Amino acid sequence: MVLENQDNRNLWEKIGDFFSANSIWMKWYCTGCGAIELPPTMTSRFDMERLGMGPMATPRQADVLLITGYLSSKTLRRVIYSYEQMQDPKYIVAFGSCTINGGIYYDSYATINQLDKYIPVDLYIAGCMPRPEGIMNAFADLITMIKKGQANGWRHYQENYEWYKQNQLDSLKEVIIHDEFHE
Amino acid sequence: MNNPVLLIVIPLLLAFLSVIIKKAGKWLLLVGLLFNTALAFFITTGETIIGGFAPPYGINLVVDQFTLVGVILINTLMLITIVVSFDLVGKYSIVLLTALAGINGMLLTGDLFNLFVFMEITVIAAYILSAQAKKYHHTITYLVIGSVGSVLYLLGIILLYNLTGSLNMADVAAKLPLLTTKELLVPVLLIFIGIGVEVKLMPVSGWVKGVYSNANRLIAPLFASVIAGTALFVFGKLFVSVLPVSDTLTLLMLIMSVMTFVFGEFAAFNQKRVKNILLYSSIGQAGLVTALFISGLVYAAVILLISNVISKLIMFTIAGAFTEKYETDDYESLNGVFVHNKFTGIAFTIAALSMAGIPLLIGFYAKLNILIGFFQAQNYVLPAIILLMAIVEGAYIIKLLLALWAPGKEGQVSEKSFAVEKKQLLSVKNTIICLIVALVIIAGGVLIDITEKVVTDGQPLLGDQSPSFTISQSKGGE
Amino acid sequence: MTVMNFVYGFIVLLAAFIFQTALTGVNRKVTARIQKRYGPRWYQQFLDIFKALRKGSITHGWVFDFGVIMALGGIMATVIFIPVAGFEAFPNMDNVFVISYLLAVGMLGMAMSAAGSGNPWASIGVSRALTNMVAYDVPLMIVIFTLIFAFDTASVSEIAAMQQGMGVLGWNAVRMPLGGIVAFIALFGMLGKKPFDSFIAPAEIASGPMVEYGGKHLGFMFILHELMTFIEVSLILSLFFGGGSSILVYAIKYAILYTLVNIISQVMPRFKIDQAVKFFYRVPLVFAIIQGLVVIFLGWGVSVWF
Amino acid sequence: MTLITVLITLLTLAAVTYLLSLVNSKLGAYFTIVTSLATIVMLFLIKDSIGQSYSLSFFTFKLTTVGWYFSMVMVTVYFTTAFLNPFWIKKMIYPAAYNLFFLVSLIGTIGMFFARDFITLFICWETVVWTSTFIIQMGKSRKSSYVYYVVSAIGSMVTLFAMMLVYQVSGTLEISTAFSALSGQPVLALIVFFTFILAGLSKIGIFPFHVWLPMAHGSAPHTFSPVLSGGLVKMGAFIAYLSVTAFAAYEVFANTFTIMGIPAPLYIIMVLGAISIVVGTVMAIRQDDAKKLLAYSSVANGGYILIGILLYDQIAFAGGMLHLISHALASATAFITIAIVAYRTGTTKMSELGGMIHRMPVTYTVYLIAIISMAGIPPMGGFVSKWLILQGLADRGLLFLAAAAFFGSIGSFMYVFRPLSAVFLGQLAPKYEKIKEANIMMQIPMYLLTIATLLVGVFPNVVLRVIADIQLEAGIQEIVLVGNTIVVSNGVLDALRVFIVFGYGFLIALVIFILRRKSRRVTLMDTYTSAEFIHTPELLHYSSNFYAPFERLTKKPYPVLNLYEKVSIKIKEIGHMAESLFSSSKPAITIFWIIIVFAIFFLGGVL
Repeated sequence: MVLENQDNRNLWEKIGDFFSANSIWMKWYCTGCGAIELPPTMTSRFDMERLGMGPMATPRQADVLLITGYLSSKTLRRVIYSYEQMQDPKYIVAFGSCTINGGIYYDSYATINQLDKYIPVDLYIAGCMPRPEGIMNAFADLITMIKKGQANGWRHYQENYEWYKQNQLDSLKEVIIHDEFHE
Repeated sequence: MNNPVLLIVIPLLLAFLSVIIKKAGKWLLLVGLLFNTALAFFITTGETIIGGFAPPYGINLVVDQFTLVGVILINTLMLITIVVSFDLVGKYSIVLLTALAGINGMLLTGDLFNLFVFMEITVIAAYILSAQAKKYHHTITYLVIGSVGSVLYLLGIILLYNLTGSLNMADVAAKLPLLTTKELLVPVLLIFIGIGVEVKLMPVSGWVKGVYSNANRLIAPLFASVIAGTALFVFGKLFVSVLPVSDTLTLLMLIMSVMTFVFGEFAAFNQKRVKNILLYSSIGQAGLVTALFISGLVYAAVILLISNVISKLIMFTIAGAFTEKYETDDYESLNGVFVHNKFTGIAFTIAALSMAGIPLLIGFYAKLNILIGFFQAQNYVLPAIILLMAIVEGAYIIKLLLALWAPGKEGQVSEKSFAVEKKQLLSVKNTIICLIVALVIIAGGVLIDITEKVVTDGQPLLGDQSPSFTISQSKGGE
Repeated sequence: MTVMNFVYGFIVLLAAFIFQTALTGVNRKVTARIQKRYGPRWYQQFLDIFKALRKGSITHGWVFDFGVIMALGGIMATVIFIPVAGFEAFPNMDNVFVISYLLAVGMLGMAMSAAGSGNPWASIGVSRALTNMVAYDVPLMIVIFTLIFAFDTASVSEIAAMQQGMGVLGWNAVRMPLGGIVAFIALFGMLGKKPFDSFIAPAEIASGPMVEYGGKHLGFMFILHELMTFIEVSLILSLFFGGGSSILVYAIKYAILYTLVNIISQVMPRFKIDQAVKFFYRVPLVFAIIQGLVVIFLGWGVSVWF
Repeated sequence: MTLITVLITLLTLAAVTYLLSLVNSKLGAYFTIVTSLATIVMLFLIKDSIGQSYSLSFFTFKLTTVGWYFSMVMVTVYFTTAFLNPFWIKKMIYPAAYNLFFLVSLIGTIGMFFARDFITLFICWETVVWTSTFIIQMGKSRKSSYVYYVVSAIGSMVTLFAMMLVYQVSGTLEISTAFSALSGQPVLALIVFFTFILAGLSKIGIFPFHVWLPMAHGSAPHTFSPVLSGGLVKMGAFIAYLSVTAFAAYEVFANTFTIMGIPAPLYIIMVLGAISIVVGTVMAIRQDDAKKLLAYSSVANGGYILIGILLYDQIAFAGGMLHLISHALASATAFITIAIVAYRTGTTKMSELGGMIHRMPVTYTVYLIAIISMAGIPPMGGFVSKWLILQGLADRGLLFLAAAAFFGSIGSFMYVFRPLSAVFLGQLAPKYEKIKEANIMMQIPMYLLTIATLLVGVFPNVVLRVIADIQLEAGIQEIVLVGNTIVVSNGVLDALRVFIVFGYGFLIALVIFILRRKSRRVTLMDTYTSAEFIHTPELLHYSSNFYAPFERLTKKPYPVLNLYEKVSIKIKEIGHMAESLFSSSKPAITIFWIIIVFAIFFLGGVL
């Protein structure tokens, strides 16, 4: 998957992206150890509100989904479900090496190794775990990407929906599960 | 031909005849009743001397407007009762004829001792009739209490005779003002209790429950409307025109009557069986009627009496039919019984609503007269009690009606399928008769000026001076 | 009623929105400073709203949309009726009951739309919001009732005008101190500030009524919230703190009042909703009734400051 | 056309309806619509002859503006509700009787409103009571019918006492003149006032007589609940009206102890009204059954009407009278919509319903408008009347009444929203997937009532002019109406302008909404669930214990309901005592009583 570099946005989209870049609301999925790095990022030490970012309660309201660590197949379902409930434009930032290659869980039968096979990740933050400085840096990058119109993961997801679905089904059998605990 | 004596003699004669011709008994009874009813409409007011001795030494029959109303009403009611339950008369025709004679005698006689005689005739007939239910225990109770009552009454008139030297009602009434309260205390009290047993005043009405609640379609209305009505008429006659007594005694009698009224209504509120409700309501209403008589509101009392006996006739007949067809008269087991017997139900409902004092029925007219009468007499406590009791009365009547009309448990919509099994309560003939009687209730309440004219014929009853409600009043005297 | 009235109305609407949104942004910065943070840009609130309007959105049926429109429409109509420093877009329409009940249209619309989303959190949030309203509104209305009785008018601008010319001593909050306290506390409830913010508790019921909103619906909700804040603060300002003789004075007083509320609320914990009801019916209600009795029977605070 | 002709025509039509119903009950039900429509037409025809008197047998009538107004309110409710009759008539156990009683109760109310003398008033009153009693029993509960009758009977019997007392004092039964005899006798006047107004209190459902409303409204046939709440309850308001006009309570009690310029007896009744506002509101919030909830809201609104009418001044009186019609319309509408929901789903329990808007949008919209009016939110009828009442209260400085009024009006947001949310909004249960919208015939009354509610809200002066006539007739200052504006001493209201500005705001919002990108339609179950997969719509529907925190606060046992039961039990106990003491089957006990009676009489007679 290659990030599109040519800028073919019209004026309205550019204005829109300006607003999107300067007001990013997050919904984070506290799956691993990475979530613990977010409170200091938000509070007075690093203060991410400077960038116009803030936490939101539900995926409907949020712009960016933070995946803060490894994902088991059980949680992947929820991540996909939450992601699909978000509104366009929407972005995903993945934390730590677990989301890139499985990290220390690379050979676990229950976790997935490569997140962007299932949902489009706009930005990875390397490290195990990334420090708040790293996170802040990543957010600044994300803002730049949005401004430039390069954070197009959600478009990719729409365009390659079958491919993503196939990957999801291969790994999970079904995304939205129906069993006696959920009926 | 329109000699009131015939009202007594003909039934007696027919009673003797029916001893001879046993098979014709039923028909003789019908003949006697028809004759009496017809004659009742033709007799005129006046005095009839029997035996040739002029009163106060001889016996006389006095027909005034009050008696006339009583005679017409009671004979008609008895005719209706017998016609409705003609199939149940059977071997009781002689007793019924005798009772008819006794009742007419009670109403007509102008002599205190003669009243005792006729009362005994009636009551003994009633003992026999009460035995029809085969609950002899209750009959014996009735017999003992009734006899005690009669004896007390007899003692009373003996004492009165001792004091006044007369047994003629008019004569006694004339001599009464010469006596002191203390002298009158014992005889009046004895007479009051003696009559009270028949009138069903509360502490001495122990027999009523046993007898009424087991009586059938024939006997129950006979007791509740015919005999009870007669007793009340006699009570009115005695305590309004013959023994108008002093304040203390009046007060005590009033308290007893009102107590009967209140307790009767309360007890009726507590009942589950239709007949029990009706019998306690009868007791209560009897208490109210006596209270009215004692207070001197004769017209109101008579209207209430009329409305009550007519209602009770219909209701006891139908209550009797309940026991006959469903072998119970517990209203909860008769849930929705009127679904299958709408016309019977309508007659029952009209009678019941009249009892509860719903407007445009005669019961309401009675209530209005009572209230106007009491207020005119500056009496505010009794109307308050009467109206409070009207709430209680309305409550148990509406509960009864709801149970009988609307089947289904609480929380379910009424449906026909919830009702008790379908059985015809009354034959077509009887239903029509009940409906006609119910129409009388409506007519009496709507055409109140005619009602007043029929009842009073323009003269005050027993010298009653209390006001009555007329159409012109509502128009503000236009 | 001419076209100009509608134009004025629109101007009021726009001014109110811009002013309050900017003020909200400033207050976010104030909040941040209280928390020893740098805080967002002062125009961050504008960015947030326009971003939300820009985003895509979902709908759960026509009532989900209709409720939002009705809510914003009702609130906008209310804003138009608010007298600002004596200026009214529609003269003689600033009846306090009209304003406080027209405000309810907005709330009803929002509640309806939220419940229409079919999300139980939204319904819980609405049920809490309505309960909260019953808590703060009764004491407040009693105080307002006292004002109407005292000044014999229900016009907000007239009540505001009557307080002017005497400096601070003319303010109703000073003339009727208990009533002022009640109004000030009720303002927290009206604005949904801590400690009375349990109906939007984000971590507890996922922001309550707002749970399903995203995109333009959420943008509408933000605009609605700014305008509602404007109405509520203006109402309290005009009724209890003397309004303003000129737009500038009005704006300054407004900003101070709002910021004060914000600062206080930042150091508050959160009441459970039944605790909020209990609190409002124990303290402010009693204060309001005492104030009412004092004004009605003793006449203190009506004509003169004693 | 005279009133007598009208009444006789109506009675004839009622009889015709009954006979038709015997042949075909549905036809008879359609005829109830025709008859009630005929009533409206005839009422308009007789409007010119206001002021004339008529008499028939012992009924006497006088055409008054107030009677006409009340009758119009009543007939409107009857007429619109009658549209539902054809659909329910098959479910009634006694269809013909239902149709008959439906119309007879209408005729009874009209007769009552035009009554010139007490007897006519009482007869018509009782006619309505027992016809409605028999209709209520066709519904779910016999007990409710019983309670309804008993509470009504308490009212009517006590009032009969007052009427007869007045008759005794004044010697006339004519309502307008009879009370004048009381002016010199304060104690008597006090007794008459409290006893006379009791019927009104019991009918309008004022605390502590409100117990019948939730029971009767909740379990009456669905087609009769709108009439009960929208119509029959207003009969009580008429009695309240009589107690301030014919009885002239303000003049009679002018010399008694006054509270804020209101004579103490009137103030006591108003406080009862205020209590019923609070009780009605609190209890309505706690209900799970939609009809019971609306019934309790009727209790609360009855309090407003009572306070308004009893204040008997320029502002609040007009408000009370206007609230009469706005609540009648709103309440009838709300009950009709709930009835239709019950017709389609078979239940009125809110916890069993949900998401009806997706199947019945028209019903939903109609209910929405009804509750906007009921909660007193502009631009509907309920707002103008509440505004007038509140302005009137503020003018007089009646703090405690106002506190109750505020609580009731804000609390009403809570209780009116609950059915909206629990019945119409939220998740649609799969078992209701197949249900349909109300059919055209059922929609007609909803449209009519909604338009009426809106008209009263936007052009209240049309109604207020009639009310001004009533005020003129009653001899108090008329409400000042300038064009479309209501002018009172402490405020002005132009409802049309409020409506237009609201429309303006709505338009702006709509334009912004349309200009933005179109939303994507998602299913109801596609909702935020904290990323949990839930497939059972019922579990995602929040409807039971809706106001759990508030309910916790008001959990204390509710004593008044038990009061009647306790009295009833006491009566039964006394009855049982009397029975066991005096009705023994043992003769000896009777003899014992004879001796006791003797003893008492001797003591009494000798002493």
